[in-house]
Amino acid sequence: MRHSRKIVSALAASALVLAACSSDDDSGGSTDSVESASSDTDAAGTEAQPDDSVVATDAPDTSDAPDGSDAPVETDPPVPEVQSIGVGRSSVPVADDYDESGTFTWAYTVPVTSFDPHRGVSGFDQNWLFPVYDRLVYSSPDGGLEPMLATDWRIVDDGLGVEMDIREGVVFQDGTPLDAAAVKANLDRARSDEQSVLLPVLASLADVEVLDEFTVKLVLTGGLGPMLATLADRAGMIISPAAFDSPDLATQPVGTGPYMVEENRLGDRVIYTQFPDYWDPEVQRTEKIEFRVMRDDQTRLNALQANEIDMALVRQNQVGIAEGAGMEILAGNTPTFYNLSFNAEIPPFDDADVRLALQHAMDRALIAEGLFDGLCTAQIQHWPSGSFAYDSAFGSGLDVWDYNPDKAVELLEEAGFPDGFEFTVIVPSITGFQSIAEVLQDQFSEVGVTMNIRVVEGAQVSEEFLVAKSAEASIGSYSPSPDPDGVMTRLLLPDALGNPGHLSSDEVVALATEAANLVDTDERAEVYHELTQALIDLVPHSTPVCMQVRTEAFQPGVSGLDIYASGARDYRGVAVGS
Amino acid sequence: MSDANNATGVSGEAQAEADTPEVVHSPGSSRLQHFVRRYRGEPLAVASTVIFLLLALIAVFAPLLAPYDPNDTDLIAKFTPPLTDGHLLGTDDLGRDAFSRLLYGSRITLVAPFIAVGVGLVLGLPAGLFAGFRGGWVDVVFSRTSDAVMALPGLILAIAFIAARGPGTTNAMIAVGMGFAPRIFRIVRGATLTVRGETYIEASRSSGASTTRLIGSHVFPNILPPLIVQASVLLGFAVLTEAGLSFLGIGVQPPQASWGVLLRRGFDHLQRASWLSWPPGLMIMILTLCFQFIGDGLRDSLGRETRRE
Amino acid sequence: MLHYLIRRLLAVIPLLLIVAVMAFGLIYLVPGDPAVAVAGESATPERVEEVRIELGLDGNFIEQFRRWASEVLHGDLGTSLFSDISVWDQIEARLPATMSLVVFGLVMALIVGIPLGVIAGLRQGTWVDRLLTVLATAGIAMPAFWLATLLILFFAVNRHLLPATGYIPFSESPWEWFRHMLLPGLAIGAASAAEVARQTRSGVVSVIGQDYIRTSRAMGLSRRSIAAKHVLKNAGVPIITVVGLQVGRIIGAGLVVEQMFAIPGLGQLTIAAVQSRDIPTIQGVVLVIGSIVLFTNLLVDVSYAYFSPKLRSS
Amino acid sequence: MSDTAAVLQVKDLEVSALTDRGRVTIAAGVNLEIERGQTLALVGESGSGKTVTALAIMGLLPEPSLRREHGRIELHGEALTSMSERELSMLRGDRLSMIFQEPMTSLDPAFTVGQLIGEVLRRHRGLSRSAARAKGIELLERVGIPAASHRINDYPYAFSGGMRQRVMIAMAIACEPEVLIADEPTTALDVTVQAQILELLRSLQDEFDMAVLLVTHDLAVVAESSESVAVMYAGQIVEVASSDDLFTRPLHPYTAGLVRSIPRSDVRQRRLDAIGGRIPAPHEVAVGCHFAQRCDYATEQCATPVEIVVAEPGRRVRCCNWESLDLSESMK
Repeated sequence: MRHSRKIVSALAASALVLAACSSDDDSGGSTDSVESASSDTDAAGTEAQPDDSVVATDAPDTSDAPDGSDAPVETDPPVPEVQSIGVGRSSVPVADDYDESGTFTWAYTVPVTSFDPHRGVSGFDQNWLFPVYDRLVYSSPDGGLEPMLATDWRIVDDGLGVEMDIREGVVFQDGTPLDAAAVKANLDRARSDEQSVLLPVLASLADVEVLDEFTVKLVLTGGLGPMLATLADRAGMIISPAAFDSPDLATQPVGTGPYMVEENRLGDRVIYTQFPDYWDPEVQRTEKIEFRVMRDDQTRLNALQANEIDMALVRQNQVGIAEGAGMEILAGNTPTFYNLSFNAEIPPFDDADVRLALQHAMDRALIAEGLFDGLCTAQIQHWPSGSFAYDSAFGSGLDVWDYNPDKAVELLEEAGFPDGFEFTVIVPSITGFQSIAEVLQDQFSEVGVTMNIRVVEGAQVSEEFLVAKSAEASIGSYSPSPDPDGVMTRLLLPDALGNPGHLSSDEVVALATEAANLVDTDERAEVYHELTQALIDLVPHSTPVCMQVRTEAFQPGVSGLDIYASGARDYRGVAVGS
Repeated sequence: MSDANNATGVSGEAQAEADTPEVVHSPGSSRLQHFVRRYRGEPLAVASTVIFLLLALIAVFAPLLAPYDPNDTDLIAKFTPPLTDGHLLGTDDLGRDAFSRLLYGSRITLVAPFIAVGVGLVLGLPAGLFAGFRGGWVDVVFSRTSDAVMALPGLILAIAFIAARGPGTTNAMIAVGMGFAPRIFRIVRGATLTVRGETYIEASRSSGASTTRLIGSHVFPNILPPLIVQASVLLGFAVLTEAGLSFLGIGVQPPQASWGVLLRRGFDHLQRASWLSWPPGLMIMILTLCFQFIGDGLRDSLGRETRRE
Repeated sequence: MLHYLIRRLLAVIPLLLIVAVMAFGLIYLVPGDPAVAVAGESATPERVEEVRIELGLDGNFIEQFRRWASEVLHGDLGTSLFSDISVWDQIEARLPATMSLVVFGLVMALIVGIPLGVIAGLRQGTWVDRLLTVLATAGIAMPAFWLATLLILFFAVNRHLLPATGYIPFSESPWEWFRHMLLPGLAIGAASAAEVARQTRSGVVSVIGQDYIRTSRAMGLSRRSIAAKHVLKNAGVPIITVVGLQVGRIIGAGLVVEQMFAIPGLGQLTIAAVQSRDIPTIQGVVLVIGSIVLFTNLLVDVSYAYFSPKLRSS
Repeated sequence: MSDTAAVLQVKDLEVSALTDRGRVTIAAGVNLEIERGQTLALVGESGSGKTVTALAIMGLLPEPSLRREHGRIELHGEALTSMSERELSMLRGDRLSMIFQEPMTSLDPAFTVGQLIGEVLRRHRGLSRSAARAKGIELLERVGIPAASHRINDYPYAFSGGMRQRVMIAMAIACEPEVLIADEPTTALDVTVQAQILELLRSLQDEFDMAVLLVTHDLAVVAESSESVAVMYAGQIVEVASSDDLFTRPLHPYTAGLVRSIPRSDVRQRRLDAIGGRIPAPHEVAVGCHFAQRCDYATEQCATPVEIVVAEPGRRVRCCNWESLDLSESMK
């Protein structure tokens, strides 16, 4: 069965059209549906956003292509500080006595599917690609966009063009020099090659012009903000043009990054070694890096305790054990949240009172505290507390939609359902989501609402809930880009892919559009605070249960770590103790 | 997990059909008493039968026996250790009573193997009779197909089937049943060939007995003993396969919970609540052992009476 | 002898063909029309047909299978749906780990299973026999992944005696390969050793009752040489048969154990493929595993000739 | 009983068997003697205990189903019954050998004939592999197997029943034993081959001056090849005599019955006589004379236990009325 590239992406796309609410994760035995960033469905330029679903804790990162609305024009946006969670630390400064010839060994849940950033169908590949490929723009831990291969950029043609100065003296790992022509070649390949999964992400990039040896100009049809953020991820990764057509690009990458792939053992581990002529040696603090594949949660914990690895993602229920075994914890908020979504066109979810009743029947605090041991922040706003859009005056909103079964019953009676009703929710076959479903099932039964659970694997959730629109409700997790506009365009606006029932209100649409077009963050914050209130009145079809917290455990000697607001797992500049 | 432990050869004529049944001629009723008398002489088998019947009763009356509703979550009281706050076996990660879930879990864990063996019988039995009686190319085709299917480990077959049809207990057990079919086919075919070779078959066939009557009166009684022995052994393997699939998260899907699922959930919290995994693990072993010993007991009491001089 | 070998070799070909048909047929088990599933619900009919051709699902079943089989014979098992890497490369990269597990499991089965089985067989009816039989039955009844966890907790996590995870290729460091394979080999090998012990016991018991054993005793041969030579060689057929069966059992058990030890074997590849419903990879795995087991069966068949000379000449 | 010339002596042997009715005696009070170069035939119907006696002599009774309760077995005065299994195994196949009834299953199919014979020679004579092979060929030729130098590499399946029996004999006489026990060696063979085997045994006996215990149920075999005969019935020896006396002047009614039932070509006979009734099962054996219930000459006295007595030098009989019976005329 000869598969041409086209089919691969097509199949990946259709089988796995992962809009907001689908989930994938990687915990052992769980579904590991892999999203693709490309989508054939041409719904309003939306794209399948790899979801950062989680099994009861923090899952692999997100930010495949953070396409939030146009990022603020200035180059250095305000720095949303990442709130500490009361567990571990959110960043670990570099120790001064680290072992320069050491090896940093990290265990991850999913293997790399391809080292070709333009064609890899998995939304998790970027973690494996970060050490090898530099990006044009660097998304710093606090979410800001800083120079990397592009030393500077200027907005031209009133927002429809960007001129970028390319860093000089940079060499690819195959010795060929980096110049504007190479950048153009990459961007052209990313947006023209039929097998590229980045087509929708770069849809608004019309042309790339080489102004001189180290300057390029990007001609856009709009969406300047998201474009810069996009160039901080896979779309911005620059491959050596000489390696474009090499058959083993998928297993032997050639980038400009600090480390080169020394050995790629399929499904087992990738061993990176220092790239001697790197332009920023200061971040090369270990001789080698080893990323290993360990699907099973218990296996990663065992490896940590047997100190065979330096660092790994751990689940909430493992944090205590890891600390008990002498590990240190890196924890931080992420923009990802668990959500229960309804198809607002299917009665009774078209009735706001019914939706409100269910909000009151849901005990968010108990779930966050009981199920996730506090490592999930119960709130109803759609953006993390670190985001400028977060209305701290409004706070978690647990007082507005408090856990009040009696009120829920009252509302149901008003809505004409004195003895409740029955509906079916589809849930991905991952233990974490099933736990939430089982708890909600129990909580809803208190108010007479019978929620039946149907478990399907990851890809099926979005297929049935968003495409076929046959499912009444779904439970999953949603991870937008740090920019709040991402949530609106892809989840809450009427034509958002994640809104099968197209539920919205004029006020919500107006405020969202206004916020997207503003530039100054404070001004945008004002509008988003109003938008939050408008959403409360609407009682949207999809609301967060709690905001996920990413937790990783590491051996005491490891330093130079950060939790990236974008959700990326970038270990740039990591160091290990002697 | 490749399975049955009788010494059926792998393929080709050279196999040592250690358990080709010897034809038993004595009349029905006395044979039953004879079997019961000999079976009672097998302590392990009798004990296993009692335990199995007990488990079956537990499964049937689980709702009455379970102290709590197995789906009642109580997140505050999660991971309570055994014998505290009225929880005999403690509570799981969602605060549900582990003992009640164990009782309810017995339902799937006991039913699933019978589905698998049922499917195995439905596929293997008729094919075995047909191949045994008809012989010729039919026999060759069926035998070679059964050898080919046996080349695939049970779990791989189940997973391939699930990959295509999607997870779930029924799909899993149908796939496992398909893996059992060849083993049942070989036994039935072997027995049919032996019986067909018997002279009295020729005699009754010549006297105009229809094939179905022949099968009913002569073949069936003789393939029953080895078939029952094989079935009980396969039940044991089905329990283990179900546990394996549940461990991989593609067998029994929540909200249903089998012992395999409980064992898996126990693993997920092994270091925090180690007691969670022991009860389901032990019950799986006990059930598998029951089927194994019942199989041994049946084989010894049903099998050929070897006359010692 | 050669005649026997050729006959056994030719007997494998139809089996391989049937396994291939089963592997290929998998795509038809996908609910609904595979081409539609691939092209997507909302795809246009032309699109669906285009996909049908691309997937090689056009024409009748025979043609499709012939085309697929010819590609397979040229070493092209198609491409995984979720990575640019071809199915064969994926499988080839994982074979060493799975084969290491098979080797370790078989060695366990041989050096533990056979001696225990012989001892139990020779001392039939004694407490030794009963103890070993119950032990073996328990060994079969214990889920491999439970045993694996206990081994990991005991040897690796609490005592750092042996690695808890990972696979080191033999070529890189034989000693490390051995250390990394010990626990998983033990976890997988236990059930196989139990199975072999049970079968060896029944083989020995049936041989001991034979007349020629009595003749050997009448000729004054020592108990040890009778057991080692005459009993074992004649019990060889059932023993080698059950040992051969272990290969399939071990690969099956590997599905679970590989995941616990993070060993990059065929099991891991299969699980990833089943969860993302990556049919081409599953087809490749089913074909390869089927071939491995059939090849082992062939070796077992051939070894029968060593054990029963009568076969050699037939 | 003079034991100067006796090679093998069995004194007061008793063997019990484990049945579902518990332990039962299946042979008792067995006394036998075989002299060098002589053949003693041990005759009886199946179930009379003759094979059990032979196995007891070799120490091959399969515990726990069959067990020697008591009795002494002496080879040249050495008590085999007090030897350890190791000592016994050194002796078996060297000074005391045995061949069995079923040639088809008595040879290990997985080894060549050369290996089978070689094993015995290497075990008892420590011969090297090549020496054992040469001696093996010689033995095969001696027992009448054609093209021995080629056939030595063949496996048992390539030999006929008769040929296999010859191979077994070759193994048994490899170390020129003092005593050879032959448990119904010809029963499974057809008549023509039977005679050849018996002739072979006879010639080997003369060559090595071997004592032979020939266990059989076929009186025709007895007549041809044995000097003296012991008749067993239901676990007891009921008569011992020279083979000539036995056929002409049987003293025990059972023996007489046996002799009468031989089809005789030299005498026209109406109908063959058969002994009524059947052999009692071990647990049904009477206290007195075991044959009483089937004996035409039974009297009350027969109900009491009867000992075997010396009727004449070299002749013994276990019948209380033997003197008053005149069985010879019925032989005419």
